[in-house]
Amino acid sequence: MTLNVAAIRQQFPMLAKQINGKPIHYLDSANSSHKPNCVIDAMSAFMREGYAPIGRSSYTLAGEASAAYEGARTKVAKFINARSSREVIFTKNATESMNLVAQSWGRANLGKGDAILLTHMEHHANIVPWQMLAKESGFEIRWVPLTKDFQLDLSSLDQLLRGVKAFSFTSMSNVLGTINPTREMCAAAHAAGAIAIVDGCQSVPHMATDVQALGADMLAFSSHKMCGPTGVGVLWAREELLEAMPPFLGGGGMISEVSLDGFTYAELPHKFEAGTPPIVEVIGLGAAVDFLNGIGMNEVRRHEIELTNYAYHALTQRYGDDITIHGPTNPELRGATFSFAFRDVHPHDVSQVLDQHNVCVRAGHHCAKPLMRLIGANATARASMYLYSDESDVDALVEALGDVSSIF
Amino acid sequence: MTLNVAAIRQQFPMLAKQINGKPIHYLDSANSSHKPNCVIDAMSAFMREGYAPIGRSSYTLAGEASAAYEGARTKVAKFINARSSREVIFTKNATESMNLVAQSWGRANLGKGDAILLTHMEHHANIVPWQMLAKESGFEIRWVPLTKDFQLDLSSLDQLLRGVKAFSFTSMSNVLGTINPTREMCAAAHAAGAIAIVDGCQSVPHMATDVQALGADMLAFSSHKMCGPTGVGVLWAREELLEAMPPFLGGGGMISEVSLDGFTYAELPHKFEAGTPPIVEVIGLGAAVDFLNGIGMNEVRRHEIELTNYAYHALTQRYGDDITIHGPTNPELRGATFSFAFRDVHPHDVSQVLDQHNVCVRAGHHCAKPLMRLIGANATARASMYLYSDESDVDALVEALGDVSSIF
Amino acid sequence: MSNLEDLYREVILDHYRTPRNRGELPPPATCTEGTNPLCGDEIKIFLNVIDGIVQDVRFSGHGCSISQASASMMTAIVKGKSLADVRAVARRFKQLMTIEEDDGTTPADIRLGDIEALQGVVKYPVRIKCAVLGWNTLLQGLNSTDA
Amino acid sequence: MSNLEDLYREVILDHYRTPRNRGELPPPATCTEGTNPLCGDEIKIFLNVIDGIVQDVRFSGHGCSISQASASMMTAIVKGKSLADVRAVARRFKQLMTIEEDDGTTPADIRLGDIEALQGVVKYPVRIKCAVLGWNTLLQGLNSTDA
Ligand SMILES: Cc1ncc(COP(=O)(O)O)c(C=O)c1O
Ligand SMILES: Cc1ncc(COP(=O)(O)O)c(C=O)c1O
Repeated sequence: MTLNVAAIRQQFPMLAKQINGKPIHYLDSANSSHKPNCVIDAMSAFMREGYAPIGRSSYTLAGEASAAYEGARTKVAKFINARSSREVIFTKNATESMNLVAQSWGRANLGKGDAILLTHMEHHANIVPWQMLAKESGFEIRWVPLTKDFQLDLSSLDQLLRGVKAFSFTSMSNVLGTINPTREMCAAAHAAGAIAIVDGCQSVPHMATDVQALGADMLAFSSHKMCGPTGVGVLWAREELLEAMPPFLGGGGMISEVSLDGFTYAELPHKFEAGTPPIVEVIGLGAAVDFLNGIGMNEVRRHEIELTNYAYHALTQRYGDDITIHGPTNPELRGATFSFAFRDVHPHDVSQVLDQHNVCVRAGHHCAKPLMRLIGANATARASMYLYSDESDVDALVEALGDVSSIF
Repeated sequence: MTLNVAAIRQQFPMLAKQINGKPIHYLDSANSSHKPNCVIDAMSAFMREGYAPIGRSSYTLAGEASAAYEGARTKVAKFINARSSREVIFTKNATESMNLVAQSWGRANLGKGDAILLTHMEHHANIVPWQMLAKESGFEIRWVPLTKDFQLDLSSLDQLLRGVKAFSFTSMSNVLGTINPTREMCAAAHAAGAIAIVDGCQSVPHMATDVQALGADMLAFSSHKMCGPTGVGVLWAREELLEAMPPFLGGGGMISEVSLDGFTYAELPHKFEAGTPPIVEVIGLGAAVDFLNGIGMNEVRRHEIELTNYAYHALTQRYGDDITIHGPTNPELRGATFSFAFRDVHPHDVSQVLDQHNVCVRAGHHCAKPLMRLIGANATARASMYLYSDESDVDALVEALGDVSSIF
Repeated sequence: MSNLEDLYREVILDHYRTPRNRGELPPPATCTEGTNPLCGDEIKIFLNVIDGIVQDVRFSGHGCSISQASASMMTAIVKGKSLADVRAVARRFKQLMTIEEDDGTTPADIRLGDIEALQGVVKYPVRIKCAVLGWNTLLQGLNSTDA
Repeated sequence: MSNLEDLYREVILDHYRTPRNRGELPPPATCTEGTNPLCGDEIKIFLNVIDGIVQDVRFSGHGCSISQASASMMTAIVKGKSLADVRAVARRFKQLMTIEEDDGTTPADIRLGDIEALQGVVKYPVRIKCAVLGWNTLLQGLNSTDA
């Protein structure tokens, strides 16, 4: 194994948890990841020793808290190689980030006769905000279809992009594990005069991200999927775009001037951070970034490729045609997220039996109903791994599936 | 003293902090409060022993986490005497709550020819979201003026309310400390056919709240001002109103069905909670509610009245005309929040000198610029207290102000 | 896995494998749809009510063993019953699932029979929604029939 | 309070109490407004530039001792200077405030004089914004004069 997973696991208290005297096998990291001690401790320590409101008061404690908060912003900016930390907006989750994009950029730029391009493998967070706005503004939503092997079918991309103002797509499917050619897709968008908006929820936690190298215009992701706390998400966007966008939420902290007649807004990034931000959570996200940097995102990716390989073989060798994995077979082209059908057993029942073995997988539509319809399933079971996952988790999954066979 | 403040203080690790070998005197609780150990520990413990995504996965851990999250919702509902926990929506802060109201209820209900009523003592969070929408929708914003003694001038309320669809006002000023007659104002709104929206940010943490007794239609408040974590706020609204309102943010968790053609949304309260919510923070807020209930909100209020009395006398007796307190003089009509001018010294300089004595006050416009303009100040210094504040904090403030006199 | 036997009792698996009253009914029978947004399960309940009596009932859709078995058992018990009795059975069932309290108003002679086997679901709170999906959809159908 | 003496040096308090060049200038002088959203401070800088030389400069507005003293000292030093020199002084000042790095391009003969007294502000990071408010507003004014 590339990573010293045993040492990593020791830093995650949840992974030491036992239920009914047996260890848990957490295979739901695409949904949300566990938190290492350093993140939990950074949050507690800040609340015990450094807590103060930020950006508003000027006493020493408040100044130090503001500096810690802005320091975390710098860490996040570096983590994705943003040009400037002014380009990093803290939201409550990636979903808010996408709604911000739709309501601010979209409302200002999309009207009747305009079009945006999404793909069939989007998460609801990159579908519903656009549908809500389209209902009001009347622009068209187009869709990139899938190939039979669960990739995006980019053969007609140039045609689909014709007249499109924004191409918004996921860099990695949360259902199929498919990793999309983000750099090429950004380039195609630009060639067509569209901006490229990347839903990075599933890729940012699992591989190195360089927004400049990708050529993206915007990137949304969530802290809670990358070892960080809940309650904070990120929207990165190129400064010129953010400068031109109207504010999204109004309130304290985002204004420059307010009178009875109207308001003017503050500079970036504050313009988009109305109200008291998730101060403690941003500090926690900073600690998560430090933690991931300490391990190395390339090492994380390599580990997950190895584990993907291991899992793929273990599952198919044991179960053959009884298991159908919805997703690319080449581990280099996918993340460590496996959606599967097991014989004709309903995923809810699969997950129930697995749960009896402390194997935690998600069963459902994974917030990607249009994709599920394409797959032809109402639901799938999904096992998803992270830097702390190892062969024992895979083995437990394989073993427990045997029990599904014996009950159903 | 009504409360055993010494015992309470011991539960707040930040209050034991020293700077330069001397204790801190935190007088910025109207901005944000410190967190007791039980809240910090509840969050840590949950991340160490119970963390799992909620509402989506069905294994035991996820089920337990969902139950804990929903349990916190029930606690919050009881804390404000909501009819049902379906009426409690978790947001990221009170500012998001107000934006939700403006963008969802407002966008659906306000157009040209319509009017809403605000007051001159509103926080930007209850001004800017309406101004943003009014710029698009063209409705009128009216304002309740102030009396000379820093109360709302309700003498023409019925006239101001004529034709108004919503009366949105703060239950307590974060600058003046003024407590508004919320129940009477809700009744007046209803008599005029308007709904009553209450910004409860400053009252919910400091006194018992009963939304049914108040007759309010909506109430917004923030966790971080009531001993809870950052990253979570609350919108309570009557179920009929929430049912009729369109969703605000779109994404996972808030839908019932999504296809390429559109979506239908989920039931309350999930309809308004798009994306992964601040799970850990909601658990922390639940712990904060338990903590406050353990002390008793009526006792908190009584303590703050006593402390207000003490502070008022201490400040005016020592400094006479050198200090101008912007706010009602009767402690029964105000909270323990004092905005003041000290001679002609700029509030920033006042706060700087106080900071040298570890006395933490906020200097600035307190996100209430229209009110500041009425007061005739660009900024004030503000000392604000909470259940953990005591006479020693007031004494330190009074003492440190002497130093302001000697420098300026 | 001894514990799961509580959930997946033989009678439940039997109804799952060989569902009763699976299918559709043509108009004038009513059709009501229900979904479980959590897992994507969908169910349709077809109802033929004449003179206040459930003359016929069918269900279709997809779902897990619990939702399918529960719907199958439900159709078996409500067929031929008066609307009042159906409502009473539904209430008793929701009491079994611990989502309604027994306030003593459900007639004592209302028995659930086989359906009692679903009691094991209560230990798996996330599955309760599966078990009641068909029932809630039925009740919705009855309400619109009444109106 | 010994520490504060570092911040509130006598020369600063002097400029605060008796500001130089406080007031306004009529057109054709330009007027540029700056605000500090954090504390609500507002400043206006009036500039009269002829043949690339700052002929006259005034400031008005409200603010704390640091922002007022800094603006006062600024007007005193830039009056009569060429635009290039004003920019160089501004850069040097921002270096003093640690918000720009000394890249060696500022001419060595540019001296700040009295203004060095503001160095103490650096220890109070939240006050740096107060100290640079006037300067940033001045630079904004120069840029619009150039254009
Ligand atoms: C009266 C009032 N309303 C609204 C807010 C906004 O709260 P938050 O910043 O938590 O969104 C505050 C606090 O800053 C407040 O005092
Ligand atoms: C691809 C993708 N996009 C968006 C989201 C939404 O993220 P969040 O729920 O943190 O807002 C998720 C995760 O649920 C995801 O996997």
